[in-house]
Amino acid sequence: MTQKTKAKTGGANGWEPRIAAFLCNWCSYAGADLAGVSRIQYPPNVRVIRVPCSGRINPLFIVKAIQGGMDGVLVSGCHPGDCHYISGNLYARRKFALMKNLLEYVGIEPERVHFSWVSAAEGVRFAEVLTKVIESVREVGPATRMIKEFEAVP
Amino acid sequence: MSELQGILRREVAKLLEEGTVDLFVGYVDADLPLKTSVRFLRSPEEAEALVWNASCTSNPAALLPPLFRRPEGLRGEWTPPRVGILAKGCVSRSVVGLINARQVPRDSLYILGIGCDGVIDRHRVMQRLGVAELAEASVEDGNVTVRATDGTAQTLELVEALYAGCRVCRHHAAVIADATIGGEPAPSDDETRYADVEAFSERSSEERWMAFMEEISRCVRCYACREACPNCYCNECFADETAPKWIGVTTDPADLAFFHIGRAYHQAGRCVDCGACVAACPQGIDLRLLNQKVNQDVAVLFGGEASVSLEEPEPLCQFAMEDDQGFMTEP
Amino acid sequence: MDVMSNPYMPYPVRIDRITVENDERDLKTFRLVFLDPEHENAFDYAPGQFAELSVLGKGESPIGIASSPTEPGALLFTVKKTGVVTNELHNAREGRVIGVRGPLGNAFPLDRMKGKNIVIVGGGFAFTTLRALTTYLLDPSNRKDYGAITVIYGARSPGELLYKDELAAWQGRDDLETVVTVDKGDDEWTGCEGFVPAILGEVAPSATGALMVVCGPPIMIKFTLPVIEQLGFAAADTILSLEMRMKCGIGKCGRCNIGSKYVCKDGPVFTLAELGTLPEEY
Amino acid sequence: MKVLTVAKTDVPALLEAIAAQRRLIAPIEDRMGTSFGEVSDPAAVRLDYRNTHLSSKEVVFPQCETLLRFRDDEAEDALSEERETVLFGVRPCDARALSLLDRVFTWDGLDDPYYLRRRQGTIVVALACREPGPACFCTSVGGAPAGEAGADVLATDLGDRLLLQAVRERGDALLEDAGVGEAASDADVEAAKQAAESAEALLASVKAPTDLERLRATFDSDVWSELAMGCLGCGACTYSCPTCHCFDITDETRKGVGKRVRSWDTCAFPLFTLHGSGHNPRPAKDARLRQRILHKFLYCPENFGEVFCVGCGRCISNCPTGIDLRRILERLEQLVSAA
Repeated sequence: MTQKTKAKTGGANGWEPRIAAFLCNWCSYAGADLAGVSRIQYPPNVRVIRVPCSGRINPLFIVKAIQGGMDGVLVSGCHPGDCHYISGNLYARRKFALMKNLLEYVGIEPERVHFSWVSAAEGVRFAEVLTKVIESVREVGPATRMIKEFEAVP
Repeated sequence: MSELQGILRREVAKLLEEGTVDLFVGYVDADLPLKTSVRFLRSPEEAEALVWNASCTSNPAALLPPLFRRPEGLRGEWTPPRVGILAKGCVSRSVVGLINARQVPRDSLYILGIGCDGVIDRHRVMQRLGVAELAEASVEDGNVTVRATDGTAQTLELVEALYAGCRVCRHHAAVIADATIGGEPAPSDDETRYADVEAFSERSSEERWMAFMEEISRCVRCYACREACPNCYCNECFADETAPKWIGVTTDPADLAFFHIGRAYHQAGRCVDCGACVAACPQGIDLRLLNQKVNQDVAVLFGGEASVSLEEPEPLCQFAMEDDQGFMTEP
Repeated sequence: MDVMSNPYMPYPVRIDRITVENDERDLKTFRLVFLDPEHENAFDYAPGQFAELSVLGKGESPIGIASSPTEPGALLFTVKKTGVVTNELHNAREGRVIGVRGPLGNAFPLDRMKGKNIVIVGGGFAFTTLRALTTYLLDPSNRKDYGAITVIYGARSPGELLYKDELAAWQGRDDLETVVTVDKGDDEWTGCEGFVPAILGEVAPSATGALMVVCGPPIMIKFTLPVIEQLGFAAADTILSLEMRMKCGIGKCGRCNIGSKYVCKDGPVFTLAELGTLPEEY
Repeated sequence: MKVLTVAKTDVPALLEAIAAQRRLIAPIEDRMGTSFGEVSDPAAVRLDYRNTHLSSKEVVFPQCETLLRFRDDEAEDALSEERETVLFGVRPCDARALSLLDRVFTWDGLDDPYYLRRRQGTIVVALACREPGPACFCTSVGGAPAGEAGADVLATDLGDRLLLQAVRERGDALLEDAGVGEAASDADVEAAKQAAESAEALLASVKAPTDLERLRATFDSDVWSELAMGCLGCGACTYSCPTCHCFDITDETRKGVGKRVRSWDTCAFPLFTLHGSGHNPRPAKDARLRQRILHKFLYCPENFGEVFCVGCGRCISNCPTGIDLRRILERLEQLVSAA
């Protein structure tokens, strides 16, 4: 989808960022859940995808999400030392550092790609992280790089 | 060089003669300027064809994994072949990577290490000399000489003609070997290892995106880079998967970008900067610009270097509690 | 360009009815009705031919036509759920519009079959074009042109048999002999038990003045061919249908190339004698 | 048919006249040497090259081509009106390759409208070779450095001028229309003939197998696994080949809007023949290399009476591991003649 058509389908300000959030089942998803049951307000721009562990995230998911039209991606897992599978998040940390740098290097705006640690008890933190992510994506506007264009059809 | 070539031929003939290996993979002359062919030898007589020179650009380690896969449909006993490989520094590292990844068995390999002074990058020769073709070219006395259609000749110092990775190579000699021939050229202390990456990084995000897309827009999706790379041994590449379908098969810019980000990323902690992908690309895409970024990050962030030892796990197969996490988003 | 002159343009068709064929629910028969009657007229086919079923956004899949031209009004395709396109078809509902591109390939040699006894041997899910052939031969306007018809059809289990109602109807007719067998029956199964090659050997149709048509999974073909030879059928009188990966369906894209033949254009129907001249790459 | 000479200094004017009403595609220098591209500046056109590193087939058979566009369940074909195109300065091997592609795309009356629309709108001006490249072997596979197959005009570099010989009606009309140049003398035509002969003398002869019956018998030979040992299984050879024409058809879609695209594909990839069931008729790279070679040197001769190789040598110079088609052919010929 191009910037133009997006603007047309957007909200009052013309466009609202869309965020894909990959959350680990044991910590961050529970954190998001807690934010919900605690009635902590956070922006509704996020589509949550629950995964067993941040180590499960194939970094290509991030690229795919952006290519698929998401304006930003958040990956969140357990704090170091808290991984349900002991070290999944620590392997993941290396992978994410490299992917974030590579994407920035080839010119995908770094404002779109975020990683965070959120525990099951950190509902507030989850809302804060997400708010920050959305602000950051808002700064760079709708994603246009990596998006496939289609000609007009019947 | 020719003396070393003689030793190489004798050594390999002996290996085949004595049955130390069933097969030996090395380089033979190709009928084209500044090119060699990879050849698998079976008999001692064939060793006479082996060459060793600055045009030995391919990384024959890429051809090893299929040799150790049991032939499809075969029943009963099967013994993998014993394979000898001529290994300059980078090739030996690729072999280490393959052994570490359980793609080739150490026991079935005979690694004949050879000291390497670097190999020629044909595209670079063309660019540096401003010539459109390498119809006639040769290496003499430390110079690459290219003759044009009108008979005029141009020369370039061999060191200037080398693949960028060779000019900053730290592993001219094999990191593991069953035997070694040739000298051991000193490792480069060149600090410009990541110069291209740093120069590229200094440009704006927009400029980098444009430059990246411009560079890869030449891609024809032939996958020569992938197939020429010893690291790309996956049974099914993400680029070929249909469920999930990561990318289309077209040359749409979005497909090309995804492929090249994915390819470079999958080199993380594994690329040995051998230049095989760069030499293989029929379109002259500067794949090193991407590979080296990942290599630099692995070196800087994790202090690691891919495939230098059979004992040390590869950089992405380990972690440290204190790994950098400055990139993470804090509220 | 008109849809009828561009070989890459599918005809739009509506899924009129979906029938689940087997217990595993991975075989469904789709009854497809052309949106434009003119397209139906243009879609002039014969048993043995196939078509590309097209789901826009997913791709195309080459499927043998299970209906006979003697059943106008719709096309039948029995589709196994295996890949992206067939999965989408299996998830589709009645009423959805998809595309059909064809007819493609050659047909069973109907003219050559005239005046001959016909033995039809099928296994598993490969029975689709054999259903088309049998239905065609049984049509009142055609039946008199052909001699005795013997159909031998087998599947792994009773639940895996295609077209169960029709098989039952055929078994009740006296103008053809229908033998249905399963590898292993269940409590309710009262029919034949045994592998197709063995049953074929028992039924032992005469090769005199007869043609053999056989379609089935590779393993069945492998064990059936020796029986066919034993029964005295010449290679030139044994007719098979090949499966290959295909894309264009019109002999261009190279995918189904075997030797100098393109299965999509020169096949899928070949005699065993013809196959003998091709490299074994299928 | 017109036979003209155009002074080298007038070539830009000739190109300009041609480009006035048409798309002009010609060799232009780029980072990899010389490539075909749409010409915006006639001065940038190179006629002193040996060969381009990719072939000119892209002009009539693009790497990716939209067959149809769709929204939800409704499709329309994407056949577009093509501007008349002049492909100027292709080597005779590439021109001949177009005439071979024509055979495939019109085979048995099964016309491919997408190919034909481009091909019929393309006028080919071939440029005779004076100095063959190091991997060239056209004369060994039925071509010639000044061959006319597939060309509408044959151009020869005579030093200070180009000789332009119309060899088909379309070429004649093109030269008439361009209105640049003067009638050539017999001496010019003679000079071109001489040049062709001396170029031919420079070409090495490769002994390729021609006995189809015996070549067929190599199918089960071990020679294929021997030849394929160094093969990586990439598509560099087939994608740079001017006669390779295999393709894939895939759907690209986004929210119900999309297109059906055909893209180059190659028998070198395992996926090419992989069945949905998991069965692969050509599971190993020796079978795939054999397919590539036999398709060109056995199956096509059986179907079209012509070898589908024009001897351009691109597969040789582009092979990452230095596999040399000439050596493969010689090895096969050895085997065939020993049989």
